[in-house]
Amino acid sequence: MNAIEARGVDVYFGSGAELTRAVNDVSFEVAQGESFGLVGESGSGKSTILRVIAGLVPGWTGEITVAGESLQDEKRSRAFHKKVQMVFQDPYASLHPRQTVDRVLSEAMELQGITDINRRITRLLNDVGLGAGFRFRYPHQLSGGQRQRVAIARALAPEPEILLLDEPTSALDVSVQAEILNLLADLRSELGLTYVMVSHDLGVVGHLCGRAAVMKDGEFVEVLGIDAMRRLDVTQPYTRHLLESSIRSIR
Amino acid sequence: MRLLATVAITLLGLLFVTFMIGRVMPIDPVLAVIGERATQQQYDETFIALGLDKPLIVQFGIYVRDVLHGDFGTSIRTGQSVAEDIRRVFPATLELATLGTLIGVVLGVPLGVVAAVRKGTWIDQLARLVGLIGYSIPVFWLGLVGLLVFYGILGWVAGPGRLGIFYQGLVEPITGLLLVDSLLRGNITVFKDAFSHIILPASILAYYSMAYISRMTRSFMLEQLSSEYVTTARVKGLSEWKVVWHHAFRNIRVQLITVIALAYANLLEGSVLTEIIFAWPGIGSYITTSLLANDMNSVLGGTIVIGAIFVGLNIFSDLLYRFLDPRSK
Amino acid sequence: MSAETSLKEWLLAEEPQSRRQARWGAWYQSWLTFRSNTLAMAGLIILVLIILAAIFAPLLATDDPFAQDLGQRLLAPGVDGHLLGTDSLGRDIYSRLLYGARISIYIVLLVAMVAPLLGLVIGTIAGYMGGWTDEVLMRLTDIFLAFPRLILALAFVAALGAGIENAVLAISLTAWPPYARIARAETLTIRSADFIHAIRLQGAGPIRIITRHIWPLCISSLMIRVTLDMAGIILTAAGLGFLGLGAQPPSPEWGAMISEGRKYILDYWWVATIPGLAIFAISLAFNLLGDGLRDVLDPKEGGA
Amino acid sequence: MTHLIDVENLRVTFPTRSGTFEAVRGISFTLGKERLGIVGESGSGKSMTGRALLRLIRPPGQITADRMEMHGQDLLNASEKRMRQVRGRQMSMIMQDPKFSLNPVMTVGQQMIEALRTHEKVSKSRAGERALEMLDEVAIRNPERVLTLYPHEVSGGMGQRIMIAMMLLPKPEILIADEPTSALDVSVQLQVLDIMDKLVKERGMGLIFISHDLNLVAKFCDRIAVMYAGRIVETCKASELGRAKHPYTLGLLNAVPDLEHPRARLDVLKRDPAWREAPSVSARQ
Amino acid sequence: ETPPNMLVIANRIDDIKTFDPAESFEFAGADVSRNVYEKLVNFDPLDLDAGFGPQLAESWEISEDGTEITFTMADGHVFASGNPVTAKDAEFSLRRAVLLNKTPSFILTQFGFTADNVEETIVATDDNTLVLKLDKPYAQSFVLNCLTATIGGIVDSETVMANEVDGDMGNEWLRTNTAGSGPYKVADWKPNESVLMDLNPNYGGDAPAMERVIVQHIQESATQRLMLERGDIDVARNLSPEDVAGLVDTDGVKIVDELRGRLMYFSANQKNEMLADPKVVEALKWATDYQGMADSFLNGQYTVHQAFLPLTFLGALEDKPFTYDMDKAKAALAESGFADCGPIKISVREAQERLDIAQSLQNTWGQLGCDVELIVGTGAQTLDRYRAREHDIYLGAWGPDYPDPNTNAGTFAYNPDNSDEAGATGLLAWRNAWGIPEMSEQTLEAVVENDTGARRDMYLALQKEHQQVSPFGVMFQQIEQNGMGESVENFVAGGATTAVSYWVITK
Ligand SMILES: Nc1ncnc2c1ncn2[C@@H]1O[C@H](COP(=O)(O)OP(=O)(O)OP(=O)(O)O)[C@@H](O)[C@H]1O
Ligand SMILES: Nc1ncnc2c1ncn2[C@@H]1O[C@H](COP(=O)(O)OP(=O)(O)OP(=O)(O)O)[C@@H](O)[C@H]1O
Ligand SMILES: [Mg+2]
Ligand SMILES: [Mg+2]
Repeated sequence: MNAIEARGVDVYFGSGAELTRAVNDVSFEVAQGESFGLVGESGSGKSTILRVIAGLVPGWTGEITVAGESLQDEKRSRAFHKKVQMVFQDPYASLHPRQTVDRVLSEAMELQGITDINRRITRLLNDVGLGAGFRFRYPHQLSGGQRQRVAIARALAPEPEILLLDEPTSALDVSVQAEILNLLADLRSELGLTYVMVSHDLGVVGHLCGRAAVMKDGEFVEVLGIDAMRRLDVTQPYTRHLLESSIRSIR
Repeated sequence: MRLLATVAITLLGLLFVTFMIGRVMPIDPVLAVIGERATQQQYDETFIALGLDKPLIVQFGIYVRDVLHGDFGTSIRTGQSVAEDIRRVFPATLELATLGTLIGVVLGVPLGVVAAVRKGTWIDQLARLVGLIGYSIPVFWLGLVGLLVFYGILGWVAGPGRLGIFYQGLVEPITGLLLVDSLLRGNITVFKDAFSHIILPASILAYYSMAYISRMTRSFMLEQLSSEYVTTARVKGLSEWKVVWHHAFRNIRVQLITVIALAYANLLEGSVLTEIIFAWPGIGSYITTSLLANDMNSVLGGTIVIGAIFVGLNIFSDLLYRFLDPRSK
Repeated sequence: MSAETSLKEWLLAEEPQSRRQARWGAWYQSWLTFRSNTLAMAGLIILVLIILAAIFAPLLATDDPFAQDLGQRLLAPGVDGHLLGTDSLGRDIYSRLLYGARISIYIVLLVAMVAPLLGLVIGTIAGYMGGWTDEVLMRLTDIFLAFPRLILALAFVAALGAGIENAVLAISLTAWPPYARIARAETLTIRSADFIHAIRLQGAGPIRIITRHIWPLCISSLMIRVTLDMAGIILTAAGLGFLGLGAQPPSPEWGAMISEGRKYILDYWWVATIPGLAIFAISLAFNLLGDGLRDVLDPKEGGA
Repeated sequence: MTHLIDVENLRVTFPTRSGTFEAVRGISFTLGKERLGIVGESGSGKSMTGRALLRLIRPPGQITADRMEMHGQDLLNASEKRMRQVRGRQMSMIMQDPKFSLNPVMTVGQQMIEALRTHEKVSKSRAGERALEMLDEVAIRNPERVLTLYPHEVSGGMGQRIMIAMMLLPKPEILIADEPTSALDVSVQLQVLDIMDKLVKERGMGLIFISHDLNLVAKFCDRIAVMYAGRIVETCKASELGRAKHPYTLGLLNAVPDLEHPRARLDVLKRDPAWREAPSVSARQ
Repeated sequence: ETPPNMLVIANRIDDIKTFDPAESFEFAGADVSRNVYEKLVNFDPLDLDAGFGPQLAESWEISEDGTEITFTMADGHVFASGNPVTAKDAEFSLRRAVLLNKTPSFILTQFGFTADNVEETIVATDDNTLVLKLDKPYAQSFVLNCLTATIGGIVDSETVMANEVDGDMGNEWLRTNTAGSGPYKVADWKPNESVLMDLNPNYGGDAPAMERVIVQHIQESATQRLMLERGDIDVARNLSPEDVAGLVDTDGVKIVDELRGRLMYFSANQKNEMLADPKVVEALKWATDYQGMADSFLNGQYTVHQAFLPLTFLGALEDKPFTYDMDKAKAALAESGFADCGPIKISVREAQERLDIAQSLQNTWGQLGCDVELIVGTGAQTLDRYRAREHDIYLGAWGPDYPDPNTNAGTFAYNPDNSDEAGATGLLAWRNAWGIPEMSEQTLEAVVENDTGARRDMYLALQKEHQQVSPFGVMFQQIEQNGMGESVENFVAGGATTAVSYWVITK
């Protein structure tokens, strides 16, 4: 069974003259345990797709099924929240500035009706490589990488099956990025998670994903395996351009 | 179109709230008309004459209809039409508030800018102190003391009222603003006298708006001065003057206009105490006295006028915002 | 000595060991920021003094604040053991001032309880819900905003009857719209923040989000506004007192005292001026405090 | 030979509640007609170094140095008036983020013309022409239209190019580019870098290029200084980056995931407290 | 400084609603009216004690049965419009007052005039003769005194009717305009701001020295004082005792005291069980510090007075049986059924001197053991409660409506039907739920007593009893202290009986 299936998803923003089509007839599926990447230039609609799945975008059309549950509009069931979680791009904006790590995690667990909170928090913090010492810190006492770990811990709190990752490392230094990417890779193998990850850094996508969709102007230009990417084995000129400039900028 | 609808709804709501307050007040409007000695029969007659026997909602409907025709009813306190009354008292307040705001802006804006540029220096502290005092002194106290010192002891300014007694009626009103009218009519003596009367209350009001305006200016400027584009301007080698006025200040114009409009609206409605102390026949004291005499027609009329001005100023600053800020287009 | 250092260390610990320590530590950090602001500290000290004066009024007062002595009226400060003189009914101004502090603080507390709370509720609901809820609530706010404030307060007082509670209620009812606006603006920016999305993804409902996540963030800016407005509120209450609609005699409310004393301002200046100074002091204290709080709670305006 | 810039023991300090904070802790370097890259992780003091050169640290921040010279002239104690002549004309800086670095209420044209006319007595129309030429040089299509736009009406990539054009307009001898491409897309990034490269080569300016991307800097610059916690921990020729020894530099190099050379695990920096305390390496030549 | 031919007065005039004599019933309005409208009979400002004398009527005769008065009109009185004053105008004015039936109309209708009978009862038989037919043989002084009230002002019938709208008999027009034969006419009125009076060009009497009179509305006493000190005004009419004291030694300024008719009293609602106990009220009367107040915050502006007729009125009682005597008060209270005195609410309107008095009462009654609370409200609010008989204690002021003893007797000592249904809201006795059938009889008898000496004695007796048994505690009579420039002469505020007269003033 596929973890995620999307058919003909369209998203419009604004109205009248300002109407923009952010996502244009997008279809894809992600298998259980797979790691799926979304790449493309800024504004191509990558984040929007994740947000549609998460229920953060009103008024989209098309069909999406997540773990067998068909999604509608912005409404999401309790079960959905237990299965699907998201990590955001900016670790500085994704933690409540007035809440300690402890509070963030325990509220997430409370909402899922999880008992035994104390022990689990300790374990979660260990899982994301923070240790119990960070439990009672406020976000401003944490570095960007540490915050992103907290955000991941929060996403893991309900023990989800699917993680939506929206550029989880693009706000971080390369050195910190490496730590987070390693962590994500470890978690996936340990917990058997399904990832959908957005990034504009092909290196990052290549590191973590098996398959990726290339987006431009809200459309999927091409969906291809990472190996094919490496080989520059592509059909669309846009994909080729993207791959070339990315490789050139690094070397 | 949407804007118009919003304004209409706001004003109607304003009317409704005022009307209801007037009607639920446990004081009797009839008594305000007939006074202490009236008999029950006189009372009943007036009760019906004022339309108080009709259901509330009907009374409100009638009132709205009349207002739409520009008829605010008759003031039971002055016996004149409320529209007439307002036409008489409003210019007085307008003149006072306008001059007050002008002085407040002329002093407050530069003070705020300088305080922001020289943050932490003595001038900043001075501005802060001036502002704090402005925020903290009761206006009625300052007014009385001002009158005592500048009029009573020093005799630098004329006393209460808008105009010396002998000058009254010398200038045929055009706008109702004495300073403007006297100039338009070329009567310098009247202008001088009117100015001498207005300057003290206007300065006292100005002090309060200056305190507010300078404080807001300072905080807006601080925000701009710490922004990247100001650093960019410095990188270009611009002089400090240009950095401050051409770059930073340009960016706060819109916010500043909103603040000034608000300060202005506040003076228009909030000069009640000053008006009372300076025997200034303005709309604030008009509404207050009417209220105390339970003359609801006057209160309603005055409130609508002030509310409308408030809404008008809001729209005005909105429009200016669109005009001045390229981002809003 | 070691106890003190260890307390400090405990408070400033990089890695707090318990919720309590984390919370106290956070408070302590803010306190340190606040303490370094001299003017704000001055404000706080004045305020604390006023509060102490209010609490210990019975101990500090030299006379019964209500005891009249028509033979001892309008005495100058210092005469006959009346530290700040006497008023027109021969009451000791110093003692009245002390008891008046209670009323001022009462006013402050009452308004601070009502207006910002009302504004907070309305503003955050409007901001978070959006749509027609927002539309309706904001129209309501506009209406009350467009209303002449003092006049609305006057009308309320006239309707409810003169008296300090009604005056305060009236002021609160007129004071909430700006708070609602602030809260709404704040909510609009917060609502689309990722941490709100995150908690929504955890399955939290609107009520929880508003009360647990949005309110704590709005409160600081509201608190700043409230402290800065406090002076205005005290002055409005005093203004109502001046117009005779605030606190009622023989209450030693400061505004009412000025109002009573204004008749004598030309010959017995202290009768009106001393309560005037008291109002000035408390407003000043609140203003200084508000400025300081802004530096502490709202780094974007204060910082270097 | 006198260097374009010669800095010795530069420090930037900020007073904070818990004592003074040293953002830059005694670094030394020189700049000739070359491209010097400054790399380091976030917060390592790169931007502060750049700003210190132009004396743009706002009080209460403080700059101290044993020497801070340009063409042998002291900058540290120069008058503010003198600094204004230096800024823009002799030394200029491209800011990190075009979105915040352009004045939102002035058109692109106004800002560019102002940059030029501050230093050169030219007529407005002549300045306009020069601005057009310059925009053309940074590969902006339809420059006439762009001159009349407001900053919010241009995209990030365009904004960055406008910044570059604006700063190069008065022909400075030294340009400091503070992460000029980090806010941009990969494809736009390349374009911008190409343009800068071309201009620097043609005009023979001294360039200080600030970035956190070691690979990028290595490709683009002649010389590299690696900063860590306000100090320079290593300096080398760009071509010799492969021979870098400092574990921090190596760590940065290996932390980057690479599409072409997949690894199961990325190397993670193990920060050694000793790095922080080690004396600053001089990048003087 | 003010010009020699102009009189500038600072006064509180925000109570002016109308100048129409048929309607005007406020102090500031009366001040204007007296200088604009002449009456059939009137007071000489320079000799108020002489009582009424001829003005528009040069003489009058009473019929045998005492129910018909015939006035003969005097020559030489001319309205501002130039029309001569005739008996027709007088007929028109008095009928008009009855027909319009405004608040003060009772002053005339108490003689039996009604809208239905004015055609027969108020008749000008020719241009020179006016006949009034009364329903009873009232005391002559009573009738004529009433005609000196504002409502007795004679208006220019031609001018007024020319301005009639919808059968209002010119009421609308006369609210803001004047049409009288008095020395002045109103040239301009800005409510809450000023009244400007100019000479009536056709005035028949001696030309007044003041060609223009301006009354400016100045609320604050301190402000009035400053203006007076600076010479910006000639007369300040609302000076506080302290400001008066401050002005006494000022050069070029003098203070003129004048006894006015206004009384300050408290009254106890008889619906309140405790207050209905006469001993409780007596205790309260003993526990009031009359002299203390008069010597302190009321200093110079009120004199202790304890009877319902103001001094200078016919039959005014000068006795002051009550003093501040705590022992007597306590004794009286002990005798009552309420020895420990319950809570008392004093209704008082927001005005400084009343608040001061109320606070003093609160203080001294408090010493009796009473728990006194002040209920302060606007004038309308407190009055509303008073008329609804919902107060405990009302602290009020009362000014006579016309210069005859009946004006006060008829309200303090007259309440034939005390039922709620009677709704006699105009009567103070009714408002306090004080039913007094016998005393009401006596009051009625006094108005028809034509022998002045006998009438005086009747009122003296009435007041003596009233003083002791009534729930009214009359405390003070007002002394108006006007500050004015030293050169201002003949400023007469009107004594206890009438209003100010500008035409005799010189400076
Ligand atoms: N709430 C919104 N209202 C209006 N337009 C929106 C909204 N959110 C996104 N858009 C528009 O939708 C398009 C796609 O946005 P999206 O955030 O999905 O891009 P992205 O591929 O994630 O880009 P980036 O790499 O910059 O994050 C953009 O043109 C954006 O401007
Ligand atoms: N006004 C200030 N007060 C105190 N510390 C400051 C101030 N401005 C900057 N800093 C500190 O100085 C240090 C160096 O900052 P700088 O901006 O130079 O870093 P950077 O290397 O440019 O990082 P990035 O790659 O994130 O731009 C940082 O730790 C920063 O927190
Ligand atoms: Mg995105
Ligand atoms: Mg930087």
